[in-house]
Amino acid sequence: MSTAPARITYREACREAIRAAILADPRVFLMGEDVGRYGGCYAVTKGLLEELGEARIRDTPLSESAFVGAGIGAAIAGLRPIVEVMTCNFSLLALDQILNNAATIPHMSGGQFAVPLVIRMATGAGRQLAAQHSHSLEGWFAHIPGLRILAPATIEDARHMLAAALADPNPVLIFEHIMLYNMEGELDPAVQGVDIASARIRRPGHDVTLVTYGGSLFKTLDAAEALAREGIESEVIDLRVLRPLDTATIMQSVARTRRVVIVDEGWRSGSLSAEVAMRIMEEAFFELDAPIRRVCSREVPIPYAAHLEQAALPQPGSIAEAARGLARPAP
Amino acid sequence: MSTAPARITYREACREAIRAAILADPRVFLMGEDVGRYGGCYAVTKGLLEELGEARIRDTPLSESAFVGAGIGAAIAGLRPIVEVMTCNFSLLALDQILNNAATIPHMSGGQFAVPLVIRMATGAGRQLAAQHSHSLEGWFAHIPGLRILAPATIEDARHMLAAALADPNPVLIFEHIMLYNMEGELDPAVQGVDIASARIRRPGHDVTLVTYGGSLFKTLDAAEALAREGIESEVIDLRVLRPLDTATIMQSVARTRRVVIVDEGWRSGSLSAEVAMRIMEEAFFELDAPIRRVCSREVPIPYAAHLEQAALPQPGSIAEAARGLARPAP
Amino acid sequence: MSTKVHLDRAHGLRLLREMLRIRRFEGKCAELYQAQKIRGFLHLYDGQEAVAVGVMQALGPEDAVVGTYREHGQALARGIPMGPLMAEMFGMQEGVCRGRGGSMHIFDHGRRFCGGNAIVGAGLPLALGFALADRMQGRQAVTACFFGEGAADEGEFHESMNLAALWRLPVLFVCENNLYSMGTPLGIAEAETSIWHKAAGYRMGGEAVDGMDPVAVEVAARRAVERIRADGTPHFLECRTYRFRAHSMFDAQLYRTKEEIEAWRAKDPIPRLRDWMERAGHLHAGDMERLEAEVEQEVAEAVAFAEAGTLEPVEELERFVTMDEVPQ
Amino acid sequence: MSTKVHLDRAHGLRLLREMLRIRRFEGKCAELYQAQKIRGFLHLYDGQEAVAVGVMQALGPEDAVVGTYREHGQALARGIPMGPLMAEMFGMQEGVCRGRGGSMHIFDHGRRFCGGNAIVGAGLPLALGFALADRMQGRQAVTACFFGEGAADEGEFHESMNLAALWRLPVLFVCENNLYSMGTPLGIAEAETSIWHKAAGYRMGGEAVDGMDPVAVEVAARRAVERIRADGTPHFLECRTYRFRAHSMFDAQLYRTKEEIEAWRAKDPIPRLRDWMERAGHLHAGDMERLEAEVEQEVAEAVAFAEAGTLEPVEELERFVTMDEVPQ
Ligand SMILES: Cc1ncc(C[n+]2csc(CCOP(=O)(O)OP(=O)(O)O)c2C)c(N)n1
Ligand SMILES: Cc1ncc(C[n+]2csc(CCOP(=O)(O)OP(=O)(O)O)c2C)c(N)n1
Ligand SMILES: [Mg+2]
Ligand SMILES: [Mg+2]
Repeated sequence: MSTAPARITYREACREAIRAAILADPRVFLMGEDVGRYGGCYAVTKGLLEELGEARIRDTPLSESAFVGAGIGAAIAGLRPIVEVMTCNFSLLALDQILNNAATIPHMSGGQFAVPLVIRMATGAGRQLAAQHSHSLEGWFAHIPGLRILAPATIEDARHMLAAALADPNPVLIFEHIMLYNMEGELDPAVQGVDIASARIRRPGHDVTLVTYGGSLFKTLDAAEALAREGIESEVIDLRVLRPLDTATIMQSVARTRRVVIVDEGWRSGSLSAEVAMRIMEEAFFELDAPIRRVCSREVPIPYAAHLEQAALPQPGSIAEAARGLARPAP
Repeated sequence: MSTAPARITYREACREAIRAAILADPRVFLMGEDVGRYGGCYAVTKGLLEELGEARIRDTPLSESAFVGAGIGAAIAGLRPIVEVMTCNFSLLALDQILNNAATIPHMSGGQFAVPLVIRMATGAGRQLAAQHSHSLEGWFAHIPGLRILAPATIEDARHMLAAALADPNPVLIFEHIMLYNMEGELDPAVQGVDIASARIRRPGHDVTLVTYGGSLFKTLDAAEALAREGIESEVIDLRVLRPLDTATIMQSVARTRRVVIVDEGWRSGSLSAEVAMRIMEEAFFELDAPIRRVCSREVPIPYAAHLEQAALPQPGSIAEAARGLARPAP
Repeated sequence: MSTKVHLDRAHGLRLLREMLRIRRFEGKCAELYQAQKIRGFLHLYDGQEAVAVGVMQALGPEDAVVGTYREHGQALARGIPMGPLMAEMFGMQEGVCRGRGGSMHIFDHGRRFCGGNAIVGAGLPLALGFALADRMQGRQAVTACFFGEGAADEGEFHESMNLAALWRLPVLFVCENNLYSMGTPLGIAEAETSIWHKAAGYRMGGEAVDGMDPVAVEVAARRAVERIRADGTPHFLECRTYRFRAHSMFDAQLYRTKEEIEAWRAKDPIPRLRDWMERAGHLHAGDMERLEAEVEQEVAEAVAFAEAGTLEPVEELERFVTMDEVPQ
Repeated sequence: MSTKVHLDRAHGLRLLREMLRIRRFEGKCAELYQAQKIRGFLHLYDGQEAVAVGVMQALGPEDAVVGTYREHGQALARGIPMGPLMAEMFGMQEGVCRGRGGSMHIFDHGRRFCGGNAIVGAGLPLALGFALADRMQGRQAVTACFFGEGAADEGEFHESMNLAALWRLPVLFVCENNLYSMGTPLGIAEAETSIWHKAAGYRMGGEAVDGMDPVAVEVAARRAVERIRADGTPHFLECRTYRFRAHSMFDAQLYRTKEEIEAWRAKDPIPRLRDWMERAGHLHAGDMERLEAEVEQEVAEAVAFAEAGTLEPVEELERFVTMDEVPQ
């Protein structure tokens, strides 16, 4: 293995993660719609069927409930399935299995059965796929006890979170933002794994804390750059793990900056941003110098037209604007 | 019609609401599992099939997705269906139809089609029905733009919200808490209808605001009584409408009491309580004398054993305790 | 209306024109996609034209249609004008859905065209609802519900077929079996690959028809619609067809061979009908050229209409998230 | 194992005892429900005993079972001891699931009994997963998946049947057709009321069997399991049966007549097998009394076990929401 950092796309990182997991453990396999012959809706799994064979790369019928449920059963019975639900937009069809079986059986059985299952799905808007194909449901899924919810935003996380997820004895859902697949970057070969418990500070700062995750991370970093040019230094936290939340990292940052903006592509009402804000209120209320703000998606089915779609989503401009209002409070 | 207040159960109020709606408008009908011959899982619809006939009281197969979707189509095509999803525990099987069709088609079609549909379901825990039959998902549904979410807690609301919901050109979901069906009380015949837009103050007070809804209302009122005996006067707000939230009523109360406890039977993380708190932070941060607290369900699949189930749910004791901590802050 | 199709010159020209309109419209769409005028997912109907055109002949304005996400053909054949359709794909407010739906979400209230649905199988329950409403309100209408053979894998298919048969709802189920769902061949997705046989499992009448022949489709559809109107029971039509192009604009088609595509291209419904009409003496010299020119003109005007479109003001973004009234 | 059932004295007594254990256990449950020792939903298997008892004869310890929410009979016949089962219904930590599951959620890791599932139809996909895991790990095991005929309305049934047939998964589908789903008679819920015919729609073998006869069920189950082990393909068994009591403890049974119930009671599998054995000379004087006494004793001990149970400490409420390791 070369020690020079390799340039690689997020998509390739996802693929390599799957490939490596399957090669490393005979119990691991991938199943989902069009993961094999087609190579994956977002070309993540291209070539894997040829390399790994039909037993390990399984094309399923369009039957989200049945194959997610089969993944749960297979996990209980000793395998380590990676189930791909093509996009989170279709995950609603499998939600009963996820909530009422995967998330419930370990507790309800009194700890007799674990469900060591990984479910991957694409999430998010930005490609003009319109209302039924642009949901961001990861924050919503984070409401469900028993699940671990991951949102890899970096190439490193895309490459390494899967192995950690497979090692977890619990059902783990991984949400990959569709706008990240083409992102290219370097992967440090010295990093052999990542944790799936902690948030990470992606940019240090002391004036305001910007909390985000997934596809919004880079918009937030862009906003931070713009703010820096105006002399406002923001600290950017990538949650990475949406359930359970790593509140310690958030509280430490809040203690430093005393101001918070939360950026979340979910619809505003009832989004994860509200939970993060409430946790801060519960644990660090008296540290706050100003009310927490949030930048979320507008509460609309995401429209097809580009200008409307973009208007519906968090943007570097709106993020910077929210931070500016906080960091320089009106006199 | 008599003008004396009649004693009636919540269940009877629900039944009378359905009956009256069907008698009043030929476009209205009820469909769902076991609403006819069986008389409804919670006996709400007993006798209606005999009185109103098979065309208006329709027993469906166990096909939540198909009959909810059929309700959506029928609403679009001119009817005013009331669809009963027996309990919210089964609503996950119909969630795709609710989110991707009912909530989306009006906007996505550019306003060409409305979906004047009402979906009723039972919700909540308290009867030892265990993990798969004890969900409180109403707050979670309140994340979805395009829906109106109602939680009738009183007999009056149980009796009158349905008519208002049917008059709404949008999909309305009504959640009836299973612990309320046996509740008996008086129905004022002078009240001929209720709004489905506003929250209500169910008990005035000035020391602390307790915000709640649905099955938790009475636990909260009990807590308020206990607090009153200690000299703490709490104002109890019944949200009634979980989406869109009537924040004005909340903010007015907060301005008076400056302290808030939110009581919500949903699992704590990502529950509606977080959204309510965040709204208060956004609109009334500087009015708050103390961090908002919340009393929610513990983050577990609800267990069967009575003592564990009760330990998992908000209780008058835990509510009073939270309010006490706020209203009498540690010195 | 008779189930006999009198394939006279006028009717034949109509079928030809309708298919050609779809073919040329979509050819232009593909170009415009490359030119980035159209974005998002774009699924072409290329090859399947005989299905929508054949079925729509059997429907009147009182009937309803529920389409798929591969619905340009269904929409055009249903009579939605090309200009607003193209404008929709340009994301313009002059589009049928104000530019909010795009290619996958065409709706037309006046023509009772209810999607454009991008969730596979999710249109079937809607069709039941239309049929139920028509039935309960005493209308004789039929709802035609289009879906790909991939939708037959989904649980909603099963639930909907059962409910339609059980409640005797006036639905014409039109399965467009093009042998693939994305890159998954039928045999990899379904244990029983004869889709229309599934109807029998619900005691519903059904049949398979050559989906590359608009006349065959029309005959079958007319017969079915007539029966549905008469006795109210649903009917199932499996149209065996093929898409000549990729699933969407992002598909390298690794899952099928060039030879297979060529073999199906030989059954292209447009030249096939043209040749038949020629042989039958229904097609006169210059007819094809005139048709092509007229269609080209129509497409050009649609593009011009779309190009001249305007963007919905961002201030209207939240309009219609909830409705103030039910449109009549 | 042979598909021939040698109904000798020993085997006959075993079947009788197993059915009696279920019957008496549940009779006691009903009493204890009235006494409020058992709470929540309680669905009795009364009348259906021949199904679980018959099917379980065909399974070995390496096989797996997925049950319904009406699963006391399935659990007992699978060998889950009565004491922990009763303690579960008392909500005691000595229960099979520490009192967390109650009547609808019996699990037993050692016996590969995976629910007790209260979402109608939701067990079917789990069964596919068990079968897939066994197959991929080279085990010869079969998964028996129980469900009511009401589950056949659900989309998950369709998806699961297709996937099982398509992937040739070693699943024995056991449909307990008791003619009602809650208060809805079969004919009101399904267009095709012969459930086993549905299997053919997925090219899966299937058959109907008299579900009031444990021997008939056993014979059919043994034959099916043997075939599944041999060629790996799934099989469908519709067991025609009846529940003598209400759907649950909250059911006034307005939807069926006393006469219908009486007619089915005449087919009660317990007296039926008893009489047959008597006629065949397999049942000796005093056998029945001894059996009854033994079962009564077992039930009494189970109740005593449950009564002596203790409550899980509230501090453990959050234990196992997430697991620290995968139990082996
Ligand atoms: C419920 C659901 N699952 C998956 C998808 C992704 N998807 C889009 S099109 C398609 C294939 C559908 O095949 P078919 O129904 O045969 O229609 P065709 O594309 O052949 O017209 C898939 C899997 C989806 N849109 N909806
Ligand atoms: C998905 C779902 N819908 C509805 C219910 C409510 N429910 C509980 S039992 C039952 C009837 C099931 O009938 P059947 O499958 O025939 O089993 P049986 O009760 O006859 O054993 C219903 C509708 C449920 N538990 N799950
Ligand atoms: Mg197809
Ligand atoms: Mg039944």
